[in-house]
Amino acid sequence: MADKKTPQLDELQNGKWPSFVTEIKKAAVKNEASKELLHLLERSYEEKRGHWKHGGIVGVKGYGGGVIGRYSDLPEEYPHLQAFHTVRINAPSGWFYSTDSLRKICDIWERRGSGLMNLHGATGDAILLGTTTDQLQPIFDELSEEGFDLGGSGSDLRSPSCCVGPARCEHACYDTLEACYNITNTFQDELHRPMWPYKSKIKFSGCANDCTASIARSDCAVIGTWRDSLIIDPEEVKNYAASGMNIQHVCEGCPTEALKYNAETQELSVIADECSRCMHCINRMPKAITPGNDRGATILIGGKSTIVQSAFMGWVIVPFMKMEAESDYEEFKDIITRIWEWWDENGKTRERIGETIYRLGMSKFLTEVGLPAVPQMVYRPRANPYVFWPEDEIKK
Amino acid sequence: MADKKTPQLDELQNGKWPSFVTEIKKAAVKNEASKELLHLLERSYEEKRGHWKHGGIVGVKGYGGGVIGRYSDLPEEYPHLQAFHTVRINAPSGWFYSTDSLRKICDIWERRGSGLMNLHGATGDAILLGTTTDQLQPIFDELSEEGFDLGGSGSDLRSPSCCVGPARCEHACYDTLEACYNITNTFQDELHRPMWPYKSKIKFSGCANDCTASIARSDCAVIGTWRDSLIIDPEEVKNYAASGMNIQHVCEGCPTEALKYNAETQELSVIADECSRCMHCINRMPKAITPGNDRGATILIGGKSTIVQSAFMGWVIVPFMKMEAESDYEEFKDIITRIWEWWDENGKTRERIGETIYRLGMSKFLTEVGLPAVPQMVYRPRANPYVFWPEDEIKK
Amino acid sequence: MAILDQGPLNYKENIPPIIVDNYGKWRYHEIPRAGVLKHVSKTGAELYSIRAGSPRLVSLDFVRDICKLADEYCDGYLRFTTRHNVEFLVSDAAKVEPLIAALGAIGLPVGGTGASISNIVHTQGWVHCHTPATDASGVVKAVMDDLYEYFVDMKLPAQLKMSLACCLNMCGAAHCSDLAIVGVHRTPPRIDHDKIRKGTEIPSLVACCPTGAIRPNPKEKSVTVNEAKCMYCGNCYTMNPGMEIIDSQNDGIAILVGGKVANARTAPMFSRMVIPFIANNPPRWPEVTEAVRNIVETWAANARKGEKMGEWIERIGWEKFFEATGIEFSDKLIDDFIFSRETFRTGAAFKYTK
Amino acid sequence: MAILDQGPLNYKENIPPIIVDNYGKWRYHEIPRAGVLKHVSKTGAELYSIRAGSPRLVSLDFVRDICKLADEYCDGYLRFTTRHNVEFLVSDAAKVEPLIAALGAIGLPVGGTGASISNIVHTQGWVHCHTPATDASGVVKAVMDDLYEYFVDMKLPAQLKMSLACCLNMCGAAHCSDLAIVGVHRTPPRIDHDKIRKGTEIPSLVACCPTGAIRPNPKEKSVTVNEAKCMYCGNCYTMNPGMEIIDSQNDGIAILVGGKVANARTAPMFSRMVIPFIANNPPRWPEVTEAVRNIVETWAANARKGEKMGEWIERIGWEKFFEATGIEFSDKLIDDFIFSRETFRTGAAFKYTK
Ligand code: SRM
Ligand code: SRM
Ligand code: SRM
Ligand code: SRM
Ligand code: SF4
Ligand code: SF4
Ligand code: SF4
Ligand code: SF4
Ligand code: SF4
Ligand code: SF4
Ligand code: SF4
Ligand code: SF4
Repeated sequence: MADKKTPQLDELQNGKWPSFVTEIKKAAVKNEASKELLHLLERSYEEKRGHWKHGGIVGVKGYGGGVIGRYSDLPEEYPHLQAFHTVRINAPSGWFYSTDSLRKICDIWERRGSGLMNLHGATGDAILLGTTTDQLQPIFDELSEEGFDLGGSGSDLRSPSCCVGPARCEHACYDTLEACYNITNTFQDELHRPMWPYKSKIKFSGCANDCTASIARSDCAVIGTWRDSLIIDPEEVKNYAASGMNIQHVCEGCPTEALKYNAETQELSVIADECSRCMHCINRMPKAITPGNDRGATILIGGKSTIVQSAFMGWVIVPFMKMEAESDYEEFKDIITRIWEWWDENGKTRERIGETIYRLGMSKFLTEVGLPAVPQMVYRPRANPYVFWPEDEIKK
Repeated sequence: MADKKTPQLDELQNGKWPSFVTEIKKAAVKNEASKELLHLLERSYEEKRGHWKHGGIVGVKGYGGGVIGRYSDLPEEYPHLQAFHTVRINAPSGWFYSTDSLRKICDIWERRGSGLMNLHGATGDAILLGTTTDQLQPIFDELSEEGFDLGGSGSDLRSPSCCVGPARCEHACYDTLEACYNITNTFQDELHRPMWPYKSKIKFSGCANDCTASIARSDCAVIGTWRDSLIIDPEEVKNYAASGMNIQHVCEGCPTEALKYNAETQELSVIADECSRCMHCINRMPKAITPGNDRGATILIGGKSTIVQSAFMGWVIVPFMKMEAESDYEEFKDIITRIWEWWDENGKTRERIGETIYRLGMSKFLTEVGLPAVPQMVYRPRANPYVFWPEDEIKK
Repeated sequence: MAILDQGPLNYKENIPPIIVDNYGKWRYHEIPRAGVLKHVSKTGAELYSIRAGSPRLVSLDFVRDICKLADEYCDGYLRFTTRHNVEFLVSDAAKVEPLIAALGAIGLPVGGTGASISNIVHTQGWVHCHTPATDASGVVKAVMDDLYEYFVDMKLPAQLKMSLACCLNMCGAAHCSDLAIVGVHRTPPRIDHDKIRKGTEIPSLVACCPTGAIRPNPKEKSVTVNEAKCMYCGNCYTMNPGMEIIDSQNDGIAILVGGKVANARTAPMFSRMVIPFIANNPPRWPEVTEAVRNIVETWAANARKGEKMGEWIERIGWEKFFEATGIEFSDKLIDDFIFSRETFRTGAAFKYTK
Repeated sequence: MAILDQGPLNYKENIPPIIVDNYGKWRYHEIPRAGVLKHVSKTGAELYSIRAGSPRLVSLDFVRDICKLADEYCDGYLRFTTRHNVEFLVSDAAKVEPLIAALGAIGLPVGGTGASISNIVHTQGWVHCHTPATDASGVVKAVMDDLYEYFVDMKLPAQLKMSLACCLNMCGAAHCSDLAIVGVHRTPPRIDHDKIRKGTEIPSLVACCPTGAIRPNPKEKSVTVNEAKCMYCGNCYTMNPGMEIIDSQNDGIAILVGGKVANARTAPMFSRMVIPFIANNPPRWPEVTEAVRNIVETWAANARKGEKMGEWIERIGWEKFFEATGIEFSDKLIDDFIFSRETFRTGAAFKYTK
């Protein structure tokens, strides 16, 4: 393609924030498709509309997902963009990479794709952005050779992801990286071979700060918590007080009034039974307050974005479960498998699990999946009296 | 009917709370139907079920409502209960009666009915409980002669009601009794001749304490409020302080943090702009705090109980309107008439106005009824991006 | 012939002189004792309102009795409250105690003001309605007998407003009460095809079901009910007597708590179900009175001064309400209707319970 | 042939030695300056994480550049955050400043920690997707240029998490963000009957519409759209390319605010729409950047320390948010979808606004 002017995109090379236009231009130097992308994008900026068509079904052997097919609607003018598919690589837990690993991806992508990528996609995959249909299998073969595997796409399990957790965070209540790795490995079939009503996502956050936004962005959120009391170090409380921290103010932020400070004695105490483990006080005073010793996770189900029935946030279905030993993982896998099976049986096409439960009712879901109903599952009980009574509780 | 035993009901004559059984027995002395009622009710207590059938269409000339038809399902055994209709008398504003007025009702009812009544029904009517079909017209004629009129029933305007308001309450922000009387009189046609998709109720409360429960129990709630600042009497604040009241505690209950107390100077102040006029502080310190001078009412729409789409509470559609002069009432009548017309056109059978608005959308309702959208109407804006765009805001 | 559309009696002709004189001029009130409100006017006038409990379902004798008292003590006027109590408006302080004594003599308790339990707003029940799942007046009598001490005294943390509705139509407006007693059916309607064939508009009957459980049955020229979808609301029975919903074996009572309507401090709230079913046990419904007393007393023992039932529960968390009262939680209490989603706990912060 | 189902790289082989040694042993952290986290381990080890902003859509050169820095300063390891920033894990305090300088040299800003604006989670836009109503990277670049000072500094009341999604599919998960920029279509799909006739399962296409706007059109062997019912969600277009939803004249951006996901202090909240539409105005979308800055700075000027956007708004009331920002309220912001009822103000307590 001949060099054309791209005045609008050029403007986006100004300013202090690193520019994606500069990135496309760097790729364009070495790659014809990237060069065409630059011009196609300039055209989109002029016309205020995208120029991509629906993806057809493209993929790699043995998998149903992992690739998003993409075709330009102006193939004559942008021949290198006629097909411009993306490949999703399942990223390592916590998005930790050795530079070796990253360079291996680069080398393959340099030879076989546009040279552009997203680090990372919103679900957490490393996205190789733009290649042709014939390159898909070789790319996968070579990636595979180097130990990489593809991520999810279509109506399958999407690549699970996790927060940095114990690798770098003092708040982690379980090993998010290991849980994510272990569980992802178990569900490789679900991840690579779409077979459900719709997509399903899992995200692992080490504590209620929820740094993966799991409650909003995953059908199944695994959020770290503890079962005993948070732990207060009286010496560090005094240090904070000495440093001028307004500890009373920290207590005022406690949503349950569980945290009490005695300014005279500089003693901080907690009513463990009242604490909801919201993380607020721990966030404010990490040297003095830490999660309890009996740690595990809360499981929430149903999170997703807007399409179709409105955005949903996940809701509690298991208030606490241990997340340490292999047997704990097994228990989790057992629960989530039952849930998927129930959804597979009851869900409509393009209906996320949260929507299916909403449509059919939580109590049906709980009964059929075999989870006990507990008050922690709801903010408050029903306001209507429309209870369904099972036949066996009725007099004949 | 022969005297039978009523051991279950007799038991309900024990205990300190006044007994309805005693009342039925008193009526039974003079009236055969009441006597049968006693026995039919005893039978219900034995069988744990009611013995009334659906009401047929009964009524008085010129009206479609005001009477609830009722028939026993055991007419052979309880011949005086074969027909046992109730007559609803529209009660005076605030349920004030001269004993003369009450006695007039009694005299008519003694001659023409069971002698039992409800003072009052849950909507607010004086209910004459149980008479035969042939008595309905004479009862109405005689009541009418004495200045009484019937209340609503069926798909019409139900008898509006109001709190005691300025008659006996220092909080009243408008004249609930006069508003109720005036507006009820204007809508006599709507009250007596069912013509809507379903029933519609109006209740008038003089302030946000909402002593008529209007937000829950009426399709249109008119709740007194003010537009300027509440008024604080500094002397009375000091008196309260002297009496040992914990004024700081009153301030802590203020939901908007608008109320501030300086314990040193014993000065209480309000940030008028922040006050939501919830009534809390006024309730606690009625001698020292009163509603502002520029008084009026908030109009809410949509309240109702459970059947069918769940219980609804009314929501704000007019944050503030004056409620003093005849012209203010006119404005209210104009608005509620437009609302009824809209509902009449758009509502399905047995759909309350709140359900119709929920089904069709608030913005359609507001536009078509001609009310400006203001943020006071919602707790918070929409969480979904599913906006409908009118054609004239779209480029062609 | 009756005069049509003359409207209700004019309130102006039904208020006593002291109210005529002080209309809109009230300055403040005090509650000198339970059941007595003292309102002081800007004119200096003092009004004592004596609130007496009423069974609401009353005889002519009752009405004439209270009229007699009103003539004697209140210039011939009285009023009723939004909760069906009777209020005697006394302009002379000296008459207060004698009136209370006279009320006692005819068996009427004085109370229901301030931090007390007032009369229970209620409905018809077996006395007059065709759809009740329980009686109204009988349950009210049993509960008020049991909680009498809280009517005649003001020893609760705040006012407690109870309602009773004998079926899901909820004429008692139980949906926003501190404590609501609601009659519930628990079995699908039994169809009487003969009755339905008589002039039923089948499409309307089908359309009236909120869960879509009713389907046309062309063979019978009637309808069928998908029993698994029915949640016994009784709407079809209201529409059509051929959909018999009453089932004496399985009808009974549910308890809801925590609703309110006043805007003071917190916004109005719906009542929420905490006990899905208690069997009818007339004449005194002991399981109901016990459940109600347990909830009331647990609240009374734990709430802060001025904290209504719902405010207390929202502060401690509903999970703790179940722990504190010992009431069993079950999936029946989890919403599965239209607005269910808003009740699900979409957060990882909650309290554990035993 | 590729090995199937081998799963992602093992994280254990991709974490630097300092993390191997201190895995699960971290004791606390401090933020010595914007963009630098200092984590201290029980072992006494100190780790400095340098967080650098990234355009996310990057070239191989970019990746190799950061790898070079990681080799030089971080033992050959790095990571990415949940918001697509790059984190360099430095075990030697002395290397912190030089690394920051080296990042500056390749144009990468350091920041995004604590009470700052971090990178905007975003999506494909015109670069790669078929349904966008706006671009993603371009809007993000324009907004981040404009708010750059808030990335490199920690001068806000609390963290501010922004997201951008280029259509209602909301891949940016904008629905729970402090501030969300969302591409919106505003006209019903234009039907290409030819495309639809090609192998479309008409019943599924009809069923996919959340508002029931799509009806079969047997004459055309296709469908029709009831335009009055369509709210332009684009779900039908995702299902079928024959339902063309893109409309360059009318597509644009909506702004939502006040969402959060952390449980700290307050429960997670949805973002809520405050501006229903701003026309696309590339390359810099000045009306969008201005609207965003206005909201951010109004919050910054008025919120208490530690108070997130949504917490501030909930405290002052949404009506006051509109007053404070000067943003116009309109009926478009009032919900009319399934859960609308829960957003209506069912109370008489509110604040007035000018
Ligand atoms: C690449 C990515 C955006 C990005 O730039 O990062 C993306 C891109 C697309 N998403 Fe997404 N989604 C991406 C993360 C998300 C997220 C965020 C998340 O996972 O945390 C969401 C919101 C969370 C959720 O799952 O609800 C998301 C919600 C959707 C939806 C709506 C789903 C819903 O139930 O509401 C669709 C529509 C669909 O699936 O048909 C969708 C569909 C799409 C499609 C496949 C468009 C389509 O219908 O064919 C997009 C392909 C773009 C392209 O050509 O490259 N994408 N999508 C993200 C995946 C990269 C990765 O694997 O890491
Ligand atoms: C008498 C009364 C109960 C009482 O003992 O006080 C009553 C009695 C009946 N109500 Fe009611 N309702 C009464 C106040 C209420 C209230 C309370 C209120 O008005 O504050 C409500 C709840 C508020 C509301 O309007 O939603 C109420 C909600 C219903 C409903 C459900 C309406 C809904 O949309 O949810 C029905 C069902 C219907 O109309 O078909 C209903 C239907 C009935 C019927 C007519 C039963 C029927 O379907 O035929 C009852 C006749 C009983 C009888 O035979 O005497 N009644 N009804 C109340 C009217 C007396 C009066 O005029 O003063
Ligand atoms: C007489 C009556 C109005 C009427 O026109 O009949 C009335 C009268 C008064 N109410 Fe009320 N309220 C009356 C029903 C209500 C209701 C509705 C109901 O009971 O169904 C409510 C709403 C309750 C709710 O939120 O569910 C109600 C919520 C209030 C409140 C708010 C209490 C709160 O803190 O939430 C106050 C303020 C207070 O008590 O300090 C109040 C205050 C008052 C005052 C003090 C007003 C005044 O200054 O005169 C009156 C005496 C209260 C007392 O009994 O202690 N009134 N009041 C009603 C008496 C019913 C009864 O017989 O018990
Ligand atoms: C690196 C990262 C996790 C990861 O695996 O990548 C992370 C890391 C930390 N988070 Fe986070 N959070 C990260 C995304 C999030 C998210 C999700 C998001 O941004 O989409 C949230 C939820 C935000 C929300 O509620 O909408 C999040 C909510 C928090 C909170 C809760 C803040 C609050 O008061 O509401 C804390 C506690 C705090 O900051 O005191 C926290 C605290 C922390 C700490 C201090 C934890 C620790 O002790 O190491 C880390 C440094 C925070 C900082 O940047 O100041 N992190 N954190 C993510 C950085 C993203 C970025 O590049 O900016
Ligand atoms: S979610 Fe908790 S454990 Fe995970 S990174 Fe955030 S603060 Fe740390
Ligand atoms: S974790 Fe949250 S709820 Fe628990 S004591 Fe700390 S601030 Fe309070
Ligand atoms: S609603 Fe207000 S004005 Fe009316 S009686 Fe109650 S407190 Fe008084
Ligand atoms: S009326 Fe309510 S909001 Fe206003 S100052 Fe008093 S307590 Fe606060
Ligand atoms: S609640 Fe039901 S049973 Fe009771 S009076 Fe109302 S309609 Fe009749
Ligand atoms: S009782 Fe209610 S849910 Fe059951 S069939 Fe009748 S209308 Fe439908
Ligand atoms: S938000 Fe919409 S347009 Fe943007 S990437 Fe996702 S599906 Fe495509
Ligand atoms: S855009 Fe959405 S609402 Fe409109 S027709 Fe398509 S699916 Fe239906």
